[in-house]
Amino acid sequence: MKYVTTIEGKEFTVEILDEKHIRVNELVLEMDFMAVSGQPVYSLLIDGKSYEAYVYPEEKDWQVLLRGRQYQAQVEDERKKRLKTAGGLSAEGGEFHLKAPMPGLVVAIPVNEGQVIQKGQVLVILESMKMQNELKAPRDGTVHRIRVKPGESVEQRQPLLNIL
Amino acid sequence: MKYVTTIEGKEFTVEILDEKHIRVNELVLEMDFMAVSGQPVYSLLIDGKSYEAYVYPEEKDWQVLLRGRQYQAQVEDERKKRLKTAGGLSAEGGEFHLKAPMPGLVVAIPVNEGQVIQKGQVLVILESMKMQNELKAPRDGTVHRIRVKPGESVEQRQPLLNIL
Amino acid sequence: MFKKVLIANRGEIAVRILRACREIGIDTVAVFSEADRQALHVRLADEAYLLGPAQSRDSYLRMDKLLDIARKSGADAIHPGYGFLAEREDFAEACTERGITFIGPKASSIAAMGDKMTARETVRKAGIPVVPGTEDIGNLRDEDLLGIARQIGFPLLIKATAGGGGKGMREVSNLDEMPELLKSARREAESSFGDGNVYLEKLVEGARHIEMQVLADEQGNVIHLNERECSIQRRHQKLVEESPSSFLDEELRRKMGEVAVKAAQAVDYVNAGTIEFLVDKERNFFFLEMNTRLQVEHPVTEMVTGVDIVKEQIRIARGRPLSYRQEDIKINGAAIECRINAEDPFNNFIPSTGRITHSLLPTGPGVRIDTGVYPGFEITPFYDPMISKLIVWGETRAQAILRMRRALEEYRIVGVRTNIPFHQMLMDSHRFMAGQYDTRFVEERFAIADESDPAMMEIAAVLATLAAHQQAQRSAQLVQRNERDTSNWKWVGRWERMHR
Amino acid sequence: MFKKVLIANRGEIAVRILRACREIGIDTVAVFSEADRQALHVRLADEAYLLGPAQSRDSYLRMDKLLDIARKSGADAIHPGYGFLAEREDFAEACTERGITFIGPKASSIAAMGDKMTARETVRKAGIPVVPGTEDIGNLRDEDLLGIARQIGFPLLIKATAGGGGKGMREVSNLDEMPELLKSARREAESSFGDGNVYLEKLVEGARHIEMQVLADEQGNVIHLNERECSIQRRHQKLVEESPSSFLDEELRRKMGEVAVKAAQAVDYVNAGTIEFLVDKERNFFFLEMNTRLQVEHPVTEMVTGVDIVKEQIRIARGRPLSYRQEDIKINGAAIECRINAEDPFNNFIPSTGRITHSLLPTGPGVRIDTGVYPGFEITPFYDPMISKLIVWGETRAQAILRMRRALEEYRIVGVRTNIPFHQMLMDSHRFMAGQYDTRFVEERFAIADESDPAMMEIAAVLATLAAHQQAQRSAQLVQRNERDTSNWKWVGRWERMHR
Repeated sequence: MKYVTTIEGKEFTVEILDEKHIRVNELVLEMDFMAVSGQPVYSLLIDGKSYEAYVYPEEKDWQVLLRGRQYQAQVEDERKKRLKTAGGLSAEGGEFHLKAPMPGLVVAIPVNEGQVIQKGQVLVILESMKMQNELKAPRDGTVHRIRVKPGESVEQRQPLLNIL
Repeated sequence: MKYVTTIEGKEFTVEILDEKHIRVNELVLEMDFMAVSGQPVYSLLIDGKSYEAYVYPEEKDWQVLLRGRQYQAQVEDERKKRLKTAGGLSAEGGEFHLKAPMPGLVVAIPVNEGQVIQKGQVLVILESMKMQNELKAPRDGTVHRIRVKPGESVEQRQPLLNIL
Repeated sequence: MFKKVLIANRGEIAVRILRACREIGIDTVAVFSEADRQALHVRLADEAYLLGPAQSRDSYLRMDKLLDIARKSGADAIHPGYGFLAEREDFAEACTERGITFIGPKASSIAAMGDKMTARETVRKAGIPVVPGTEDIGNLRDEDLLGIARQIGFPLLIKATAGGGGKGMREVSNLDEMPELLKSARREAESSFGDGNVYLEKLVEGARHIEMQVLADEQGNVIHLNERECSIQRRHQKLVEESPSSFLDEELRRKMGEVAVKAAQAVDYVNAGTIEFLVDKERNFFFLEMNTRLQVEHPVTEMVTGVDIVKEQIRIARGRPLSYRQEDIKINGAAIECRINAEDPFNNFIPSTGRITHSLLPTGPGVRIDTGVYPGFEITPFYDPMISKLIVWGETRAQAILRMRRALEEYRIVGVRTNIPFHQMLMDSHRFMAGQYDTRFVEERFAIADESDPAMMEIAAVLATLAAHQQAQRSAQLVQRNERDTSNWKWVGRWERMHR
Repeated sequence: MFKKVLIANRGEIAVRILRACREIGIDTVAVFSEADRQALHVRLADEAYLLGPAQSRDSYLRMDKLLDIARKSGADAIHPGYGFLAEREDFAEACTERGITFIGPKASSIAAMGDKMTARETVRKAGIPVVPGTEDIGNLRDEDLLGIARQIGFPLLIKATAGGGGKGMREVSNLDEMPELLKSARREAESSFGDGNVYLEKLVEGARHIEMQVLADEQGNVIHLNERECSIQRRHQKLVEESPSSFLDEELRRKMGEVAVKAAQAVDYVNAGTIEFLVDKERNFFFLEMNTRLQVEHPVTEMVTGVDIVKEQIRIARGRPLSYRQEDIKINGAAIECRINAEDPFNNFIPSTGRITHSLLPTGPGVRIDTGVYPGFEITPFYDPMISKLIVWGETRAQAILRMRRALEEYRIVGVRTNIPFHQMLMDSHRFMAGQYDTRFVEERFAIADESDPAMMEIAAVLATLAAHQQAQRSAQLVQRNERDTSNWKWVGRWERMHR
């Protein structure tokens, strides 16, 4: 199996040769990969080096927490990716759904529907764990639809608003 | 449900009234019982007192490790126990099967078939974890059948010999 | 002399207090909300009673229920921990009225220090320097505060009169933004303390937050256990604490210790307390406030002095004299504490909730962990997001930092996001290592690094690919199995074997 | 000065050494057998290489493979830990030949102390008292030993010449039983050390086993870190160690320390080592043997002296002088270590194997745990049954005992049986508390109590009943579900939800 894995815009071609060998960017490496104690904590020995990481899927990506850093990886079957690229499909853009990262109380929504917003701008203030948490825009855009009101209690992952 | 539970020869009548109440030896007690983190570790609150114990079935009994002591409990449905006692059946006696408590190497078998043995007498010496472990008779009896030979490697729970 | 202590708290501090009681041979009574039935303090206590629903106001803040449980269980003392009812003089008062020993200061000392404005006035009169700010006492209206603000000058801080722990605190850089910030500060103060009253304080720039631990007995002996450096903060919440502070020399330490003892004496203080100071670049120090209770960060002091502060609290509450004189207190080595919170350092430190499915604690030489959670426990949104306190000791500050790095690297928590990566980067930061930081360091001059090591990125890519590949293969197998239409029973058996 | 250390060991001690390296900033290379792929030392190391099959002789005892991995990985130093190859002079020699620093004494010192008979002769000549016993050197036949035994008198001990850790040791009470015991001692010595040679030593009755930790650098400085009391043993295996020993006064401590330093100097010793003594009722002390390596129980010394012995070992191996002079070494408080083994104290201490499905570590003030296992790890029959070392510190011995009780009570290990109940009963025993014990105490005067508290028995009965009831109800539900013939897919979903 051959995969193309993208982290921070950089592509890595990883081919699984057999249980103990992979090819990364044309280099064959000996490796040993296993989950530890039935958890998404993986021990990887690769050419003698020992790594341990917490690897788990989130939405369509894979999150890797390795030595104090968090990486967001897109793993794609190389064949499918080739087809997709050939067809001119874009994986970027589209609507962004702001969801509540935790249950809490909506304290304020300092934006309005239709408002043009910038990356980093505060969209919702949510009170949880006795703290006021500012939920910010991950990119520039326009506030499309606000689905909650100040004073409303929300559940974890409940949609709060959309950005176009 | 009414149970008769026996520990060290002493019988306790435990009736489960509902999810929060039991009757023990005619006394109704408020209680809260739950497994902790999906393990056979149970937290029991009973009339305010907090207990935690490791409770697990072994053979036909229940083992309870509570505050540094190990209890072996026989739990029986009161109705069935009554029937059994009425029918004159005995739960005691019978054959005892000595099984290997861990994988290892049989070093010596200082008894012979047909030999009369006493409680505490060494039946088998098993080497494991670099130590020689003496497996002793749990009660008086006669060695019935020896199933292994010195020098033989045995698996965990493999029958070693029987006592009648 | 009391024999059974009700611990009116939850989480790591309830466990900490329970341990001290057990090591002295005192029975413990835990209390819990519906969300905390499986919490560690319930599991470890001798007795445990339900308080009520998860929300603090329905459980851990219910004085009536706590006193009722104390009566029912025969507890003759109450330890309030920190937070919740720890600094409520009416609670201390109510305990005393019922003949229950309150393990803490007298109600009158709590009152004198609890109202932060009164406290400022009290210590100022005792000749202790305070940060310039509001000098009146009582409930001030927004109009008054706006007037006072002009006199103090900007930047300044709005602080909750009943405050503590950064709740209801706001920084104000100019008059225009002040009304809105007053509103939100009052709202947060109201929801945290049931008291929306606030006061103002000049913001001392480039200052360090350094506090002195004091112990006082009923015989009138007051000593201090030296300082804790608490300048590593985010949103006025302490994240890392150290003892000793690399910023103090012996002379300044002695002076601040003397002033701390004087401040405690000014309110006739008994039991453990902490005097918080701001220390400016020129090493001038100003009284900020006194916390009339055990602090979250007390373990760093315990590790360098060898004094068990909670045991000493109990001893004092039993009417015994202090076990130590001032000259017995020595600083041995250096200790650092990192507060491990369930929050996402890569996403604006948003709190993270969920079940901790797996965890591996760092252990070994010089490492202490205080925690109220364990694998299988759920971090709920009802209480503060602290998972544990990781405290290390080293012969020197440098060795303590190296040990903290080692411990953070070993620490695994699966199920919620944690600020461990933040602490790792902080311990790697040259300014932290050099001791060059003030209370604004984290927010203004420290960033979660953006550029990744390309070699590590490749390893991360390999890990993600292998995990994805394994998952894809497993689901393929699952489909195949299903197609064979295996009976349910066989299925269960197989599933059990797989997950054994 | 070396930069990468290969740790030729497994389990808790491999993790301990790895931590020291990491805190100094030295890269680590772990090695593992097929049974240890998921072991903690492999997870935490910078590099890890497979040695071979599970059996020690095919993995951790393979010098050739270890040296090969050192070459391949570029490790320029090897730490042997304890056990396995730690006291094999040929291994130290082979490292030196290949330009790899052996973190330990010179091969000649290992040889001089490794053969226990030679060691006795060496120190005797240096004027150090030894336990009466075999005085010849070389391989003695059973006939010779039987003759010597008559001269020494009974009871006596058969000990392995290459010995350590109680392996190949037998107690003999009369001549008749001696041939059989010689046979089994030789067999165990052969299988443990590859050397079946044994010697005899008079059994000093009512004696205590007290050892002195020494540190020696290449510059010729030798100091001692005071004593460890190790009399709590079972089958010549240490179970509990303390520092300081309540049996010594300052005078005897100083004398034994001086003798220990002299013994180390007699073999030109460098690095960390331990001189074991027997101390009889009249406080006469006799040299037993020297362990030319790190001891299992080194943490109790670390906790009372503040010295990190493993870091000091590395420092010495790097050619640096000791960081301490004798007068820097002070005893601060008291420390106790309990060895937590996978064995069943209610069934003749038979080793227990299996997967640790759950564990809760005691943490908090004054508690240290050194371990190589974690939940999910399997205890196999291939290696020793130690799960962890639980070490506590207290301001006094009494406080340390109380803290140890608290820690033992908190400790949960599910999946294998452990000797925690044994330690609990020991900590409750009046003789242990009073410090009145010798090396025979556990076997002769201590028993796992037989009588149960009737109230606890009732609680146990309730717990067993409730667990049995719950299980009965669950299987009833399972049958009902099956009868409804739910499809496999729904089944899996439900099963997953149930087990989340």
